[in-house]
Amino acid sequence: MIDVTAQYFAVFREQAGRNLETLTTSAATAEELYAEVSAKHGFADSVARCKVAINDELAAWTAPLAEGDVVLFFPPVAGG
Amino acid sequence: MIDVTAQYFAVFREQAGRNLETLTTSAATAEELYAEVSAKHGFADSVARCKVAINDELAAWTAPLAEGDVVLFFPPVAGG
Amino acid sequence: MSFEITDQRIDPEALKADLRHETAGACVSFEGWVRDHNDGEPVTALEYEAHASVANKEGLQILTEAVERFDLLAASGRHRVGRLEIGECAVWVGVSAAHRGAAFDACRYIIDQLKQRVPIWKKEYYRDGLSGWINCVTGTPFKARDTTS
Amino acid sequence: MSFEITDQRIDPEALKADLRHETAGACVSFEGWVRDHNDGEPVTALEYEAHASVANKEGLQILTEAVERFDLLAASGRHRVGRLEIGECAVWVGVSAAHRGAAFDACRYIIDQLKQRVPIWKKEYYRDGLSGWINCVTGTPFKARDTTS
Repeated sequence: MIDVTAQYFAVFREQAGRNLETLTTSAATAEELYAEVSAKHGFADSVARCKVAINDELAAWTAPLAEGDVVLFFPPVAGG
Repeated sequence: MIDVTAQYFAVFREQAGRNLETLTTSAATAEELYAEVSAKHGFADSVARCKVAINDELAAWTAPLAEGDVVLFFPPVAGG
Repeated sequence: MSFEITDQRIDPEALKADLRHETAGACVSFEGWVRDHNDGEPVTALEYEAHASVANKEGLQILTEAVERFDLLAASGRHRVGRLEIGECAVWVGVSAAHRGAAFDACRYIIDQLKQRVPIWKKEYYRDGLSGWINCVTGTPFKARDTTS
Repeated sequence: MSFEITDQRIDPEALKADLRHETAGACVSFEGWVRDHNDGEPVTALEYEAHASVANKEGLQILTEAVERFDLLAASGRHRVGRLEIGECAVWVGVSAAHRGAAFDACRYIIDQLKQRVPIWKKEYYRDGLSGWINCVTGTPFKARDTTS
Protein backbone atom coordinates (compact mmCIF):
# COMPACT_ATOMS: atom_id res chain seq x y z
CA MET A 1 0.00 0.00 0.00
CA ILE A 2 1.17 3.52 -0.83
CA ASP A 3 -0.06 6.98 0.08
CA VAL A 4 -0.92 9.25 -2.86
CA THR A 5 -2.84 12.48 -3.29
CA ALA A 6 -5.71 12.57 -5.78
CA GLN A 7 -6.64 15.95 -7.21
CA TYR A 8 -9.95 16.63 -8.95
CA PHE A 9 -10.96 19.19 -11.56
CA ALA A 10 -14.18 20.61 -12.95
CA VAL A 11 -17.02 18.08 -12.82
CA PHE A 12 -14.87 15.61 -10.86
CA ARG A 13 -14.25 18.22 -8.18
CA GLU A 14 -17.96 18.95 -7.98
CA GLN A 15 -18.89 15.27 -7.81
CA ALA A 16 -16.19 14.45 -5.25
CA GLY A 17 -17.12 17.54 -3.24
CA ARG A 18 -13.43 18.36 -2.77
CA ASN A 19 -10.30 19.51 -4.61
CA LEU A 20 -8.05 16.77 -3.33
CA GLU A 21 -7.78 13.88 -0.93
CA THR A 22 -5.05 11.63 0.40
CA LEU A 23 -5.59 7.97 -0.32
CA THR A 24 -3.90 4.83 0.94
CA THR A 25 -4.16 2.52 -2.02
CA SER A 26 -3.06 -0.76 -3.52
CA ALA A 27 -3.49 0.72 -7.02
CA ALA A 28 -0.33 0.10 -9.06
CA THR A 29 -1.23 2.41 -11.98
CA ALA A 30 -3.11 5.64 -12.61
CA GLU A 31 -5.88 3.63 -14.23
CA GLU A 32 -6.33 1.44 -11.18
CA LEU A 33 -6.50 4.50 -8.97
CA TYR A 34 -9.14 6.00 -11.28
CA ALA A 35 -11.22 2.83 -10.95
CA GLU A 36 -11.05 3.28 -7.19
CA VAL A 37 -11.94 6.98 -7.06
CA SER A 38 -14.58 6.80 -9.78
CA ALA A 39 -16.36 4.01 -7.87
CA LYS A 40 -16.11 6.05 -4.67
CA HIS A 41 -17.39 9.35 -6.15
CA GLY A 42 -19.56 8.15 -9.03
CA PHE A 43 -17.45 9.52 -11.91
CA ALA A 44 -19.15 8.28 -15.08
CA ASP A 45 -16.56 9.08 -17.79
CA SER A 46 -14.30 6.30 -19.08
CA VAL A 47 -10.51 6.67 -18.99
CA ALA A 48 -10.61 6.78 -22.79
CA ARG A 49 -12.26 10.22 -22.55
CA CYS A 50 -10.30 11.48 -19.54
CA LYS A 51 -6.66 12.40 -18.94
CA VAL A 52 -4.32 11.97 -16.04
CA ALA A 53 -1.24 13.89 -14.91
CA ILE A 54 1.24 12.73 -12.29
CA ASN A 55 3.10 15.48 -10.43
CA ASP A 56 2.00 18.07 -13.01
CA GLU A 57 3.08 16.07 -16.09
CA LEU A 58 0.53 14.46 -18.41
CA ALA A 59 0.95 10.69 -18.09
CA ALA A 60 -0.31 7.46 -19.62
CA TRP A 61 -3.11 5.67 -17.74
CA THR A 62 -0.72 2.73 -17.47
CA ALA A 63 1.88 4.84 -15.64
CA PRO A 64 2.96 3.23 -12.33
CA LEU A 65 2.29 5.07 -9.07
CA ALA A 66 4.88 5.76 -6.39
CA GLU A 67 4.60 6.77 -2.74
CA GLY A 68 3.78 10.46 -2.45
CA ASP A 69 2.64 10.99 -6.07
CA VAL A 70 0.08 13.70 -6.75
CA VAL A 71 -2.34 12.27 -9.30
CA LEU A 72 -4.46 14.81 -11.22
CA PHE A 73 -7.71 13.49 -12.69
CA PHE A 74 -8.88 15.51 -15.68
CA PRO A 75 -12.44 14.96 -16.93
CA PRO A 76 -13.06 15.27 -20.71
CA VAL A 77 -11.55 18.59 -21.81
CA ALA A 78 -13.60 21.29 -23.51
CA GLY A 79 -11.42 24.26 -24.37
CA GLY A 80 -12.28 26.70 -27.13
CA MET B 1 -16.77 51.82 -87.43
CA ILE B 2 -17.55 53.00 -83.91
CA ASP B 3 -15.83 55.34 -81.47
CA VAL B 4 -14.89 53.82 -78.12
CA THR B 5 -12.62 54.79 -75.25
CA ALA B 6 -9.95 52.33 -74.14
CA GLN B 7 -8.71 52.66 -70.57
CA TYR B 8 -5.47 51.08 -69.35
CA PHE B 9 -4.33 49.97 -65.92
CA ALA B 10 -1.06 49.08 -64.22
CA VAL B 11 1.43 47.56 -66.67
CA PHE B 12 -0.88 48.30 -69.63
CA ARG B 13 -0.97 51.98 -68.69
CA GLU B 14 2.82 52.06 -68.44
CA GLN B 15 3.29 50.25 -71.75
CA ALA B 16 0.71 52.38 -73.55
CA GLY B 17 2.15 55.52 -71.97
CA ARG B 18 -1.36 56.79 -71.23
CA ASN B 19 -4.46 56.20 -69.09
CA LEU B 20 -6.93 56.22 -71.92
CA GLU B 21 -7.39 56.89 -75.59
CA THR B 22 -10.30 57.24 -77.97
CA LEU B 23 -10.26 54.77 -80.83
CA THR B 24 -12.25 54.54 -84.04
CA THR B 25 -12.49 50.81 -84.58
CA SER B 26 -14.11 48.03 -86.57
CA ALA B 27 -13.74 45.68 -83.55
CA ALA B 28 -17.08 44.03 -82.82
CA THR B 29 -16.12 42.56 -79.44
CA ALA B 30 -13.90 43.36 -76.46
CA GLU B 31 -11.53 40.61 -77.58
CA GLU B 32 -11.16 42.11 -81.05
CA LEU B 33 -10.43 45.51 -79.54
CA TYR B 34 -7.81 43.93 -77.26
CA ALA B 35 -6.12 42.36 -80.30
CA GLU B 36 -5.96 45.84 -81.81
CA VAL B 37 -4.59 47.69 -78.77
CA SER B 38 -2.19 44.91 -77.73
CA ALA B 39 -0.65 44.94 -81.22
CA LYS B 40 -0.41 48.75 -81.06
CA HIS B 41 1.16 48.95 -77.58
CA GLY B 42 2.95 45.59 -77.32
CA PHE B 43 0.82 44.08 -74.54
CA ALA B 44 2.10 40.53 -74.14
CA ASP B 45 -0.54 38.90 -71.89
CA SER B 46 -3.22 36.71 -73.44
CA VAL B 47 -6.91 37.44 -72.89
CA ALA B 48 -7.08 34.21 -70.89
CA ARG B 49 -4.99 35.91 -68.18
CA CYS B 50 -6.55 39.37 -68.45
CA LYS B 51 -9.98 40.80 -67.72
CA VAL B 52 -12.15 43.39 -69.37
CA ALA B 53 -14.86 45.70 -68.09
CA ILE B 54 -17.27 47.68 -70.21
CA ASN B 55 -18.63 50.87 -68.65
CA ASP B 56 -17.40 49.81 -65.19
CA GLU B 57 -18.96 46.31 -65.30
CA LEU B 58 -16.81 43.20 -65.70
CA ALA B 59 -17.66 41.66 -69.07
CA ALA B 60 -16.94 38.58 -71.15
CA TRP B 61 -14.29 38.97 -73.83
CA THR B 62 -17.00 38.06 -76.34
CA ALA B 63 -19.17 41.01 -75.23
CA PRO B 64 -20.20 43.20 -78.22
CA LEU B 65 -19.05 46.82 -78.33
CA ALA B 66 -21.34 49.79 -78.90
CA GLU B 67 -20.68 53.38 -79.88
CA GLY B 68 -19.36 55.36 -76.91
CA ASP B 69 -18.42 52.36 -74.74
CA VAL B 70 -15.59 52.80 -72.26
CA VAL B 71 -13.56 49.58 -72.37
CA LEU B 72 -11.30 48.91 -69.38
CA PHE B 73 -8.36 46.59 -70.01
CA PHE B 74 -7.16 44.86 -66.84
CA PRO B 75 -3.80 43.07 -66.96
CA PRO B 76 -3.40 39.89 -64.83
CA VAL B 77 -4.57 40.75 -61.31
CA ALA B 78 -2.32 40.38 -58.28
CA GLY B 79 -4.17 41.40 -55.14
CA GLY B 80 -3.21 40.11 -51.73
CA MET C 1 6.02 31.40 -29.63
CA SER C 2 3.90 31.51 -26.51
CA PHE C 3 0.82 29.86 -25.05
CA GLU C 4 -0.81 31.11 -21.89
CA ILE C 5 -3.89 30.53 -19.80
CA THR C 6 -5.08 33.95 -18.68
CA ASP C 7 -7.84 35.49 -16.63
CA GLN C 8 -7.46 38.79 -18.49
CA ARG C 9 -9.27 39.99 -21.61
CA ILE C 10 -7.50 38.73 -24.76
CA ASP C 11 -6.08 41.51 -26.97
CA PRO C 12 -5.53 40.03 -30.48
CA GLU C 13 -3.89 43.15 -31.88
CA ALA C 14 -1.21 43.22 -29.16
CA LEU C 15 -0.62 39.47 -29.54
CA LYS C 16 -0.06 39.82 -33.28
CA ALA C 17 3.15 41.72 -32.52
CA ASP C 18 4.73 38.34 -31.65
CA LEU C 19 3.92 37.05 -35.14
CA ARG C 20 5.74 39.84 -36.99
CA HIS C 21 8.56 38.75 -39.24
CA GLU C 22 10.07 40.42 -42.30
CA THR C 23 9.52 37.29 -44.36
CA ALA C 24 5.90 36.87 -43.20
CA GLY C 25 3.36 37.29 -46.01
CA ALA C 26 0.36 35.72 -44.31
CA CYS C 27 -1.18 35.91 -40.85
CA VAL C 28 -4.19 33.76 -39.97
CA SER C 29 -5.91 34.06 -36.64
CA PHE C 30 -8.78 32.26 -34.95
CA GLU C 31 -10.95 33.59 -32.15
CA GLY C 32 -13.46 31.50 -30.24
CA TRP C 33 -16.31 33.68 -29.04
CA VAL C 34 -18.88 32.78 -26.42
CA ARG C 35 -22.09 31.95 -28.25
CA ASP C 36 -25.60 32.45 -26.97
CA HIS C 37 -26.58 28.86 -27.64
CA ASN C 38 -25.23 25.32 -27.69
CA ASP C 39 -27.00 22.44 -29.36
CA GLY C 40 -30.18 24.50 -29.54
CA GLU C 41 -30.17 25.50 -25.86
CA PRO C 42 -29.84 29.18 -24.87
CA VAL C 43 -26.61 29.91 -22.99
CA THR C 44 -26.32 32.99 -20.78
CA ALA C 45 -22.64 32.73 -19.75
CA LEU C 46 -19.69 30.37 -19.61
CA GLU C 47 -17.11 29.56 -17.02
CA TYR C 48 -13.74 28.15 -18.00
CA GLU C 49 -11.42 26.35 -15.62
CA ALA C 50 -7.92 25.08 -16.45
CA HIS C 51 -4.93 23.42 -14.89
CA ALA C 52 -2.66 26.30 -15.84
CA SER C 53 0.79 24.72 -15.69
CA VAL C 54 -0.15 21.53 -17.55
CA ALA C 55 -2.27 23.55 -20.00
CA ASN C 56 0.56 26.00 -20.72
CA LYS C 57 3.00 23.16 -21.30
CA GLU C 58 0.63 21.22 -23.56
CA GLY C 59 -0.37 24.36 -25.45
CA LEU C 60 3.28 25.21 -26.13
CA GLN C 61 3.86 21.61 -27.24
CA ILE C 62 1.06 21.95 -29.80
CA LEU C 63 2.52 25.23 -31.12
CA THR C 64 5.93 23.56 -31.42
CA GLU C 65 4.40 20.67 -33.36
CA ALA C 66 2.64 23.11 -35.69
CA VAL C 67 5.84 25.02 -36.42
CA GLU C 68 7.62 21.75 -37.23
CA ARG C 69 4.78 20.31 -39.27
CA PHE C 70 3.87 23.38 -41.31
CA ASP C 71 6.03 26.06 -42.82
CA LEU C 72 5.40 28.62 -40.07
CA LEU C 73 7.40 31.62 -38.92
CA ALA C 74 5.58 32.09 -35.61
CA ALA C 75 2.59 30.84 -33.62
CA SER C 76 0.90 31.96 -30.41
CA GLY C 77 -2.16 31.15 -28.37
CA ARG C 78 -4.16 32.37 -25.37
CA HIS C 79 -7.09 30.84 -23.49
CA ARG C 80 -9.25 32.69 -21.00
CA VAL C 81 -10.41 31.23 -17.71
CA GLY C 82 -13.11 32.47 -15.38
CA ARG C 83 -16.63 33.64 -16.15
CA LEU C 84 -17.20 34.99 -19.66
CA GLU C 85 -20.22 36.74 -21.12
CA ILE C 86 -21.76 36.23 -24.57
CA GLY C 87 -19.47 37.64 -27.30
CA GLU C 88 -16.25 37.57 -25.26
CA CYS C 89 -13.14 35.98 -26.73
CA ALA C 90 -12.41 32.66 -24.96
CA VAL C 91 -9.51 31.53 -27.10
CA TRP C 92 -7.17 33.11 -29.64
CA VAL C 93 -4.70 31.42 -31.97
CA GLY C 94 -2.49 33.33 -34.40
CA VAL C 95 0.17 32.17 -36.84
CA SER C 96 2.36 33.77 -39.48
CA ALA C 97 4.00 32.19 -42.52
CA ALA C 98 5.50 33.17 -45.84
CA HIS C 99 2.47 31.70 -47.62
CA ARG C 100 -1.20 31.54 -46.74
CA GLY C 101 -1.75 27.80 -47.27
CA ALA C 102 0.56 26.89 -44.40
CA ALA C 103 -0.94 29.60 -42.21
CA PHE C 104 -4.53 28.37 -42.66
CA ASP C 105 -3.61 24.71 -42.18
CA ALA C 106 -1.48 25.37 -39.10
CA CYS C 107 -4.02 27.66 -37.40
CA ARG C 108 -6.69 25.03 -37.82
CA TYR C 109 -4.39 22.27 -36.60
CA ILE C 110 -3.57 24.25 -33.46
CA ILE C 111 -7.17 25.02 -32.46
CA ASP C 112 -8.26 21.43 -33.19
CA GLN C 113 -5.44 20.06 -31.03
CA LEU C 114 -6.00 22.61 -28.25
CA LYS C 115 -9.63 21.54 -27.97
CA GLN C 116 -8.67 17.88 -27.73
CA ARG C 117 -5.59 17.94 -25.54
CA VAL C 118 -5.37 20.91 -23.22
CA PRO C 119 -6.84 20.56 -19.69
CA ILE C 120 -9.51 23.25 -19.89
CA TRP C 121 -13.12 22.71 -18.90
CA LYS C 122 -16.20 24.66 -19.75
CA LYS C 123 -19.32 25.04 -17.72
CA GLU C 124 -22.37 26.51 -19.42
CA TYR C 125 -25.08 28.44 -17.64
CA TYR C 126 -28.56 28.19 -19.13
CA ARG C 127 -31.51 30.53 -19.06
CA ASP C 128 -33.48 28.12 -16.83
CA GLY C 129 -30.87 28.43 -14.05
CA LEU C 130 -29.25 25.04 -14.72
CA SER C 131 -25.64 24.56 -15.67
CA GLY C 132 -23.55 21.78 -17.19
CA TRP C 133 -19.97 20.78 -17.84
CA ILE C 134 -19.48 20.34 -21.57
CA ASN C 135 -18.43 16.90 -22.83
CA CYS C 136 -18.80 15.28 -19.41
CA VAL C 137 -21.16 12.50 -18.35
CA THR C 138 -22.73 13.65 -15.11
CA GLY C 139 -26.38 12.59 -14.98
CA THR C 140 -27.36 16.25 -14.55
CA PRO C 141 -27.74 18.56 -17.60
CA PHE C 142 -24.85 17.97 -19.93
CA LYS C 143 -23.85 18.18 -23.56
CA ALA C 144 -22.46 15.07 -25.16
CA ARG C 145 -20.94 16.98 -28.06
CA ASP C 146 -18.86 20.09 -28.00
CA THR C 147 -20.46 22.39 -30.50
CA THR C 148 -19.20 25.76 -29.39
CA SER C 149 -17.08 26.89 -32.31
CA MET D 1 -20.88 42.58 -45.07
CA SER D 2 -18.55 45.07 -46.71
CA PHE D 3 -15.61 45.11 -49.08
CA GLU D 4 -13.61 48.25 -49.71
CA ILE D 5 -10.48 49.37 -51.49
CA THR D 6 -8.78 51.87 -49.21
CA ASP D 7 -5.69 54.05 -49.13
CA GLN D 8 -5.79 54.12 -45.31
CA ARG D 9 -4.08 51.81 -42.84
CA ILE D 10 -6.22 48.70 -42.21
CA ASP D 11 -7.43 48.34 -38.60
CA PRO D 12 -8.42 44.66 -38.06
CA GLU D 13 -9.76 45.19 -34.55
CA ALA D 14 -12.18 47.90 -35.67
CA LEU D 15 -13.27 45.80 -38.66
CA LYS D 16 -14.05 42.82 -36.45
CA ALA D 17 -16.94 44.81 -34.96
CA ASP D 18 -18.87 44.10 -38.18
CA LEU D 19 -18.49 40.37 -37.59
CA ARG D 20 -20.06 40.37 -34.12
CA HIS D 21 -23.17 38.25 -33.73
CA GLU D 22 -24.69 36.63 -30.64
CA THR D 23 -24.68 33.25 -32.34
CA ALA D 24 -21.05 33.58 -33.55
CA GLY D 25 -18.70 31.06 -31.94
CA ALA D 26 -15.80 31.36 -34.38
CA CYS D 27 -14.02 34.24 -36.07
CA VAL D 28 -11.24 33.56 -38.59
CA SER D 29 -9.26 36.36 -40.14
CA PHE D 30 -6.53 36.56 -42.73
CA GLU D 31 -3.99 39.35 -43.16
CA GLY D 32 -1.66 39.64 -46.11
CA TRP D 33 1.55 41.40 -45.03
CA VAL D 34 4.16 42.88 -47.34
CA ARG D 35 7.10 40.46 -47.35
CA ASP D 36 10.73 41.40 -47.82
CA HIS D 37 11.20 38.91 -50.66
CA ASN D 38 9.40 37.31 -53.58
CA ASP D 39 10.67 34.24 -55.35
CA GLY D 40 14.07 34.69 -53.74
CA GLU D 41 14.45 38.34 -54.72
CA PRO D 42 14.67 41.04 -52.00
CA VAL D 43 11.70 43.43 -52.09
CA THR D 44 11.95 46.91 -50.53
CA ALA D 45 8.38 48.13 -51.00
CA LEU D 46 5.16 47.45 -52.87
CA GLU D 47 2.68 49.60 -54.71
CA TYR D 48 -0.90 48.49 -55.18
CA GLU D 49 -3.26 49.93 -57.75
CA ALA D 50 -6.93 49.04 -58.17
CA HIS D 51 -10.00 49.97 -60.16
CA ALA D 52 -11.94 50.83 -57.03
CA SER D 53 -15.55 50.65 -58.23
CA VAL D 54 -15.14 47.35 -60.10
CA ALA D 55 -12.98 45.95 -57.28
CA ASN D 56 -15.52 46.90 -54.61
CA LYS D 57 -18.33 45.32 -56.58
CA GLU D 58 -16.40 42.11 -57.29
CA GLY D 59 -15.15 41.90 -53.70
CA LEU D 60 -18.70 42.20 -52.37
CA GLN D 61 -19.82 39.56 -54.86
CA ILE D 62 -17.18 37.16 -53.48
CA LEU D 63 -18.32 37.82 -49.89
CA THR D 64 -21.91 37.17 -50.93
CA GLU D 65 -20.91 33.88 -52.55
CA ALA D 66 -19.03 32.85 -49.40
CA VAL D 67 -22.01 33.59 -47.15
CA GLU D 68 -24.26 31.51 -49.42
CA ARG D 69 -21.79 28.67 -49.85
CA PHE D 70 -20.62 28.32 -46.24
CA ASP D 71 -22.55 28.60 -43.02
CA LEU D 72 -21.38 32.15 -42.24
CA LEU D 73 -22.89 34.86 -40.11
CA ALA D 74 -20.79 37.72 -41.50
CA ALA D 75 -17.85 38.44 -43.79
CA SER D 76 -15.82 41.56 -44.57
CA GLY D 77 -12.72 42.52 -46.52
CA ARG D 78 -10.39 45.46 -47.14
CA HIS D 79 -7.53 45.93 -49.60
CA ARG D 80 -4.99 48.73 -49.43
CA VAL D 81 -3.78 50.70 -52.43
CA GLY D 82 -0.77 52.98 -52.74
CA ARG D 83 2.77 52.43 -51.60
CA LEU D 84 3.27 50.00 -48.70
CA GLU D 85 6.35 49.23 -46.67
CA ILE D 86 7.57 45.82 -45.49
CA GLY D 87 5.30 44.46 -42.75
CA GLU D 88 2.26 46.57 -43.59
CA CYS D 89 -1.13 44.93 -44.00
CA ALA D 90 -2.15 44.90 -47.68
CA VAL D 91 -5.32 42.87 -47.37
CA TRP D 92 -7.63 41.77 -44.57
CA VAL D 93 -10.45 39.23 -44.66
CA GLY D 94 -12.56 38.35 -41.64
CA VAL D 95 -15.52 36.02 -41.22
CA SER D 96 -17.68 34.82 -38.35
CA ALA D 97 -19.71 31.63 -38.06
CA ALA D 98 -21.32 29.45 -35.43
CA HIS D 99 -18.64 26.79 -36.01
CA ARG D 100 -14.98 27.01 -36.87
CA GLY D 101 -14.94 24.64 -39.85
CA ALA D 102 -17.14 26.93 -41.91
CA ALA D 103 -15.14 29.98 -40.80
CA PHE D 104 -11.77 28.54 -41.89
CA ASP D 105 -13.13 27.27 -45.22
CA ALA D 106 -14.91 30.51 -46.03
CA CYS D 107 -12.00 32.78 -45.11
CA ARG D 108 -9.70 30.79 -47.36
CA TYR D 109 -12.25 30.77 -50.18
CA ILE D 110 -12.58 34.55 -50.00
CA ILE D 111 -8.86 35.34 -50.11
CA ASP D 112 -8.29 32.81 -52.90
CA GLN D 113 -11.07 34.35 -54.97
CA LEU D 114 -10.01 37.93 -54.22
CA LYS D 115 -6.55 37.19 -55.54
CA GLN D 116 -7.93 35.71 -58.74
CA ARG D 117 -10.82 37.99 -59.57
CA VAL D 118 -10.50 41.49 -58.17
CA PRO D 119 -8.83 44.17 -60.35
CA ILE D 120 -5.87 44.98 -58.12
CA TRP D 121 -2.29 45.14 -59.35
CA LYS D 122 0.95 44.94 -57.46
CA LYS D 123 4.25 46.50 -58.40
CA GLU D 124 7.32 45.38 -56.50
CA TYR D 125 10.40 47.51 -55.93
CA TYR D 126 13.68 45.66 -55.64
CA ARG D 127 16.91 46.52 -53.87
CA ASP D 128 18.68 47.02 -57.21
CA GLY D 129 16.32 49.87 -58.16
CA LEU D 130 14.27 47.84 -60.62
CA SER D 131 10.57 47.24 -60.30
CA GLY D 132 8.07 44.81 -61.76
CA TRP D 133 4.33 44.21 -62.05
CA ILE D 134 3.54 40.85 -60.50
CA ASN D 135 1.94 38.20 -62.74
CA CYS D 136 2.36 40.30 -65.89
CA VAL D 137 4.41 39.57 -68.99
CA THR D 138 6.32 42.75 -69.71
CA GLY D 139 9.80 41.93 -70.96
CA THR D 140 11.29 43.92 -68.07
CA PRO D 141 11.74 42.33 -64.61
CA PHE D 142 8.62 40.41 -63.72
CA LYS D 143 7.40 37.52 -61.66
CA ALA D 144 5.56 34.73 -63.42
CA ARG D 145 4.09 33.40 -60.21
CA ASP D 146 2.38 35.25 -57.42
CA THR D 147 4.13 34.07 -54.29
CA THR D 148 3.32 36.83 -51.87
CA SER D 149 1.18 35.09 -49.30
